[in-house]
Amino acid sequence: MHKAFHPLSLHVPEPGCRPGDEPDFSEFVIPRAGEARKPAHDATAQSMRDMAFSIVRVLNKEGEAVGPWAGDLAIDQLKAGLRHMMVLRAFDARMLMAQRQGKTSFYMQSLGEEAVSCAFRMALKDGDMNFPTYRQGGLLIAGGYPMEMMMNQIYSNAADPIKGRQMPIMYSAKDHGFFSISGNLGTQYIQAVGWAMASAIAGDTKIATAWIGDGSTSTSDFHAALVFASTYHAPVVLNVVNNQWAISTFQGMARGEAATFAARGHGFGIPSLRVDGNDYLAVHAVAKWAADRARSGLGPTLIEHVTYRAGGHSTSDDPSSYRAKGESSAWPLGDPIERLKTHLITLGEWSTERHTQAETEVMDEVRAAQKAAEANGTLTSGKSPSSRDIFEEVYAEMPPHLIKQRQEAGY
Amino acid sequence: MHKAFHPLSLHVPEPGCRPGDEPDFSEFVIPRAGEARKPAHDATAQSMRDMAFSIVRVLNKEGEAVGPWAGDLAIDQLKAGLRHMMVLRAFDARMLMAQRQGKTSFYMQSLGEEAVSCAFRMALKDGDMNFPTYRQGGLLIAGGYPMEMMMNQIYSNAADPIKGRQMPIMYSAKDHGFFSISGNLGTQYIQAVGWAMASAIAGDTKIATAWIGDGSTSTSDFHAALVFASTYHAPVVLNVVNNQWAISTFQGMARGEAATFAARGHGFGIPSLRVDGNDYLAVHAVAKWAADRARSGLGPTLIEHVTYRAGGHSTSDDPSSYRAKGESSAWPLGDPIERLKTHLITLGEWSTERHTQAETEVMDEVRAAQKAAEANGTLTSGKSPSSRDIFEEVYAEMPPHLIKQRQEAGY
Amino acid sequence: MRMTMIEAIRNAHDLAMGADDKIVVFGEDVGFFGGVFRCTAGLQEKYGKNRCFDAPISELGIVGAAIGMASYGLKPVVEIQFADYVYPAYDQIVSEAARLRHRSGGDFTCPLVIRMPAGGGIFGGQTHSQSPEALFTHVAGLKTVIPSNPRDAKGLLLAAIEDPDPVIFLEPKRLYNGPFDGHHDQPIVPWKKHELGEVNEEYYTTPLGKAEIVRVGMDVTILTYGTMVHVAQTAASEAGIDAEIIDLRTLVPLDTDTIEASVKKTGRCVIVHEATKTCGFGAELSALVQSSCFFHLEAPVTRVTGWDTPYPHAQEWDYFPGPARVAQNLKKVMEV
Amino acid sequence: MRMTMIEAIRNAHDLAMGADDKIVVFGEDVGFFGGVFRCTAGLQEKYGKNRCFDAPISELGIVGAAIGMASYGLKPVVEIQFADYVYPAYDQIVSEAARLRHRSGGDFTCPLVIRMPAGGGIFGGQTHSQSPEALFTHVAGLKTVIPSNPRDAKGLLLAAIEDPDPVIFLEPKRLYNGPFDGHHDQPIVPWKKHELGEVNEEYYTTPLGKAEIVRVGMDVTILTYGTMVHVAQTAASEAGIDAEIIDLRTLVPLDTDTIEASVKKTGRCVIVHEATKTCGFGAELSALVQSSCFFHLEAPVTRVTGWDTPYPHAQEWDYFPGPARVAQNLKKVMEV
Ligand SMILES: Cc1ncc(C[n+]2csc(CCOP(=O)(O)OP(=O)(O)O)c2C)c(N)n1
Ligand SMILES: Cc1ncc(C[n+]2csc(CCOP(=O)(O)OP(=O)(O)O)c2C)c(N)n1
Ligand SMILES: [Mg+2]
Ligand SMILES: [Mg+2]
Repeated sequence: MHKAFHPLSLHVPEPGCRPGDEPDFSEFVIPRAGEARKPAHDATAQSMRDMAFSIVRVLNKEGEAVGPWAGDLAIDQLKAGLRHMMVLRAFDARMLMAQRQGKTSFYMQSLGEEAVSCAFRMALKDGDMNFPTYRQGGLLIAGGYPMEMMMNQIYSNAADPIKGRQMPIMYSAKDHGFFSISGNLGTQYIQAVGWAMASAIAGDTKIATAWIGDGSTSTSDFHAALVFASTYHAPVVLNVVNNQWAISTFQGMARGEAATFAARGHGFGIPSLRVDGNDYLAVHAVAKWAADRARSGLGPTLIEHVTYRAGGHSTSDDPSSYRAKGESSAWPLGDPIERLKTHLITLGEWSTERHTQAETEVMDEVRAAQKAAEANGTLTSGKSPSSRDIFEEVYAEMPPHLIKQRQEAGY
Repeated sequence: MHKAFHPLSLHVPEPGCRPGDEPDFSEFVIPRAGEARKPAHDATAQSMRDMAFSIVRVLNKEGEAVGPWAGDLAIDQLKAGLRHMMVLRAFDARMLMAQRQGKTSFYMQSLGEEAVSCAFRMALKDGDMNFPTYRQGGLLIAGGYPMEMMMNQIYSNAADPIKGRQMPIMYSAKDHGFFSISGNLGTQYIQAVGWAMASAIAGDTKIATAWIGDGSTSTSDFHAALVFASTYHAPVVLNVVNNQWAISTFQGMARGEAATFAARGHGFGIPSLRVDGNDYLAVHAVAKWAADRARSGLGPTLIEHVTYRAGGHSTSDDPSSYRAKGESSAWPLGDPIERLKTHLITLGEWSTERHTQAETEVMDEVRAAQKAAEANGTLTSGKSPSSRDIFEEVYAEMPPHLIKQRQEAGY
Repeated sequence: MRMTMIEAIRNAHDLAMGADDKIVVFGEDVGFFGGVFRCTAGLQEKYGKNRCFDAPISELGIVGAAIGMASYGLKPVVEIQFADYVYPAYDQIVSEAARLRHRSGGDFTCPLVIRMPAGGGIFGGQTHSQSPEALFTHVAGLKTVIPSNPRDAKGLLLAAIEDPDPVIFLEPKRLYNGPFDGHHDQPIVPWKKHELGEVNEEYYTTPLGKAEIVRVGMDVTILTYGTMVHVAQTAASEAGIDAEIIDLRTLVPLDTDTIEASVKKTGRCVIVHEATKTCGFGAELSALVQSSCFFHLEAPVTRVTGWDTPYPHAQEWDYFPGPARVAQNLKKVMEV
Repeated sequence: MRMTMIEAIRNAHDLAMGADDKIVVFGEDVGFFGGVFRCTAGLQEKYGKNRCFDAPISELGIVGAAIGMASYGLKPVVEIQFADYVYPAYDQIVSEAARLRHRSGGDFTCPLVIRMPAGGGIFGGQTHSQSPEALFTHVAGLKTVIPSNPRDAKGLLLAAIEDPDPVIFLEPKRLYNGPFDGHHDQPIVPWKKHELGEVNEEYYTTPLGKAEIVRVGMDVTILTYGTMVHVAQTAASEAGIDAEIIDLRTLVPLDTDTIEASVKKTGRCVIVHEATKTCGFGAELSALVQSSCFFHLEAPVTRVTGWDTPYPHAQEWDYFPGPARVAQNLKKVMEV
């Protein structure tokens, strides 16, 4: 009665190209800038379903801002945005070098993804809380957090606000709306939802943002966050930064080569959309739209930022062993800084010369911060946090057994 | 620039009715029987998206089997199906009473959901493996597993195949394709996917089925299962039994009152559909369709079985304290046994008299099994498993420290 | 007023919520239904759905969301339906709640209480009987509390709620209704008829980190907590041994002073707990006692515990370290 | 042939997979990339994507799927990228893998190896440095193994793979390239220049449950495992103390005979591990030793461990129990 079945076999997703192959993004469908519609704030997930399969893009090839998502930002804001991204890139470059020079143990850069965190930050208000991963340093830079403080943390020096306790880039800056970064992937996602629920319980007007990488959407915390956000209509923006790669595995490993990360929201009735993560204007517009939704009591939004991790995963890996050479330059959404720069030039508000000059200024600024930070020490020389600090703040008050251990340790 | 925002507030889902309210299912949209189309086996998730929002139904009000999902089963199979459900219901009734009589510690029945497990089992082949929850005893009954063995387990008696180690209804029957039930909700879901992956790795033709309740879709294991099933195209059927209630919380608590449980599959590109869980023919047809997909190497399918938990959650709770009186009888999809009975009568293959007679036969059969089982003891009297058994099978070979502890225990 | 342990816990919630609107209570079935053990009954009605509500079946989600709420400035008190189901939340507890204050240099904190019914004695088999305290006491940054009677349950819970750090609050479910002493074939005395069921209706706290000597004795010190406090008392009486019994109440931070003073006095020490033996909290107690009281010990420190096996259903009373097993070990220790 | 510990582990995988096609290897980045520590490099190329493959970032998924595979009849050997990330899988390990054989009456079994790099010494801060062994040794149904050199790593891993039950296999990542002795300011000797880097290329197993005496001595017994085996050796030499050092290799089941014989001989016992002290595996060792060797002990059993705090980044060497701290405790114990 039953037909005969063939032996089964396991499907294991593999990226289109690996070292030695020619990079090929021809199957990556990129809608034209300006094409995506802008739904009303109270649109249902169902009514804007298509937007999880499209990409909101504002800047076209010519550098013009087009379509319904354009037009939010004044020239000064655009210039500030360009500056933030340039600072972040310069900061990354210097810190990468500092790590190579042995001044700290480790570093992770945001290269190629600068627009995502820098533009998003400008759509938030003071008091909102971000629950970031290690690749959203732009939230701090664009939010005006002192670079020197970031470096103090990276150097684990005597002025490190977290007292040398965590690895580099695991910042914490409550006053700047930046939650303490965890080394455990995903955990912050549901915490962000909890924070947002608390804001709602307290009758506050603040919102939370959650951040996660494409690879990390596989974690359990991602699911819990979607469940809780949808059940309690939490005022939270759920961001997935799809930079195409986890460490050595491509985004198809987490995505199952089907649907999109944004589409994960649909099963929960969460309005979801994708945005060109290398388009400062698009990210900002989408972020503002989602933040307004949350603030208006309309609940969560899921945003997939489509971008590309142009650098290595961290200073601990060499991407050339698992990625095709030239894949980064073949990436079809371009470079976020170049694109915003071109836009400003197109608008007649910027020039190559001013850009070069800005680069110098930015680098000087970063260098000055670095100098100031290094006066507080680096991981390997100069002033450092106290060894007593190991025992402090494990609890609010040190319990007897820790007092004893600290004495035993001789501090 | 920003408009003023009102204080936020927390949304907490609540069921439409609670004790004292009039049961009301008027907002529950029920498509007509026969209406749902039957996609090709290799249909994509995208192409059959609507089916996660509709309900596959075969039996209409008149008891006729209609539409493209009808027609699979011969009269004998229908009669066998009716018998299985009647046995399961009688079994439940007897065991519930046995628990009340103090013959065991606990019981959980499948009342109202008999079609789901009974019909599904008939779409599987020997060698396939089910990863059930505690409400799929029908997989065993319909699979021909001896009732007496189930009762031995429920009684934790001397013939209990799992040696008194687990609470009642935590069966394990490998030879009957029934994975050891866990008390921890959800864990079996990803294990089923792993088993299916193993079958694919081994080049086997067997498939796995995973079972989970509506409430338990919130667990982390549910997400992991969807991720792994979609990534590796595992030959597994992922079942969600939406019986409207977790313990005291309604399905909207896990679902966020939006989309459907079936729609959770879409974010993973998994073909997903809903079926009338009280319609034996519909469940069987959908199960067969999904099982064939898996066996043909087309990967996972997600099935939401829409049904109703007509009894209490377990013997430990009294549903009248959290559910409206009469909700069960107001449930619009009816009773699975009544519906199949009516169908057979409509076909001229059954009658009220034969049904009553069958009820007597079934009850005799169950009683006989119970008598046989009780000869092996109950939890509180007669023969019982050995106390030595506590120490056995913790490991394949008893390590020295357990030998020592067993000696200390005096066994 | 006489209360069961359930009523005492409910009363503690009520007083805390009344005093501080930052306190929110949630978990599976804790809202409308009031919890499967009824520990939160009435709270939703009194304080509203914003302050006491049901949660989806995700222990990870419950604890993860609570951490976020705590970092916002609320004080969540969450219920895990059974301690056996806490493991899905284990990562959030050990990697996040326990280390947030330390890792952020005090920038963020995590005042949070995680309540859960624990322990055996109710024919719950392997998934409704576990005593996982040692899995928390090993983790720096957590406090772990286990009351043994209604009076302490209330005071300790209120102290836990006031505490600025995450507290694991294990409730011996076998004690919810009365002081079970391990004689499962005898009816229990309900708390209403027991002096420790006498609970002051006012707000009070019982400090964390302070043990209580529940029976003064000269011959041997019994270190125990939770249900075993009652089992140990019965065992000592039945064995006719002049045991000093210490109810630890808080495992971290531990009241080492009280322990040391007692063992130095008696020269003998027996540790009793329900959890599996290997690496149980008894191991830590034994290590501490032999180190701090080495020259006073007249016999090896002895542990009476659950066996190193899963908790069985039918053989519950062969697994559970009841009064006979405790008494036998007390006698053995006295013979050295 | 001289091998690093990484090469020895890779070699063990290779031999096992060659001998038995039921063995499948997977985890995050273990396929194409060969693992972030390269322990599985080359396996995918040699055995195909069906036998060695990458997994999504879900430790729960990895272990949960592996349990399903094991119950089917395969033998999964999975990698958790860092032991610090095992907690999302904790429920699947303790509630499922550990109890499946027992709870199903032997109907289903769970032959499964869960490998993970553990321990500190690489400036990994609190999320790349943990030693969570005690969280597994407390759980009945699991075996826990920690090698201290390439020769044992290979033999123990092959024994773990042959074992019919779930085995937690902790790899001290600081030993991957050489026998780190805690002198972080000195270059390490690579395994290629160390005799324990000498690894037989053939298939061999090192039995689980057997400790090794790595240094014979008369004055004090040091019980240790993993990285601390090397630290302890250096500490003993530097302190000039005639210590007998036991590399436990397997924590559960434990080689109590070897431990007992040694402590009865020396009369003193120092336990050394990296993990936090409270309820660490040292607590169990201390409890066992004082109970079995009570009348032979001349000094309290002493534990030298990581502090009861999160593992810090900058202050790594103040946290890590290095040779100076071990030596100081050895001297103290000798003075009693
Ligand atoms: C729970 C957990 N598992 C594994 C790791 C190791 N790990 C660190 S980063 C990373 C890849 C993350 O990829 P993705 O989420 O895409 O973020 P991206 O680095 O691309 O920003 C992995 C596997 C971890 N930190 N935590
Ligand atoms: C991890 C875990 N959390 C909580 C529980 C307690 N519990 C047992 S059944 C249940 C409700 C399950 O509801 P659902 O998934 O809808 O299944 P149903 O009982 O309706 O078949 C709960 C909360 C558990 N067994 N495991
Ligand atoms: Mg990524
Ligand atoms: Mg249900």
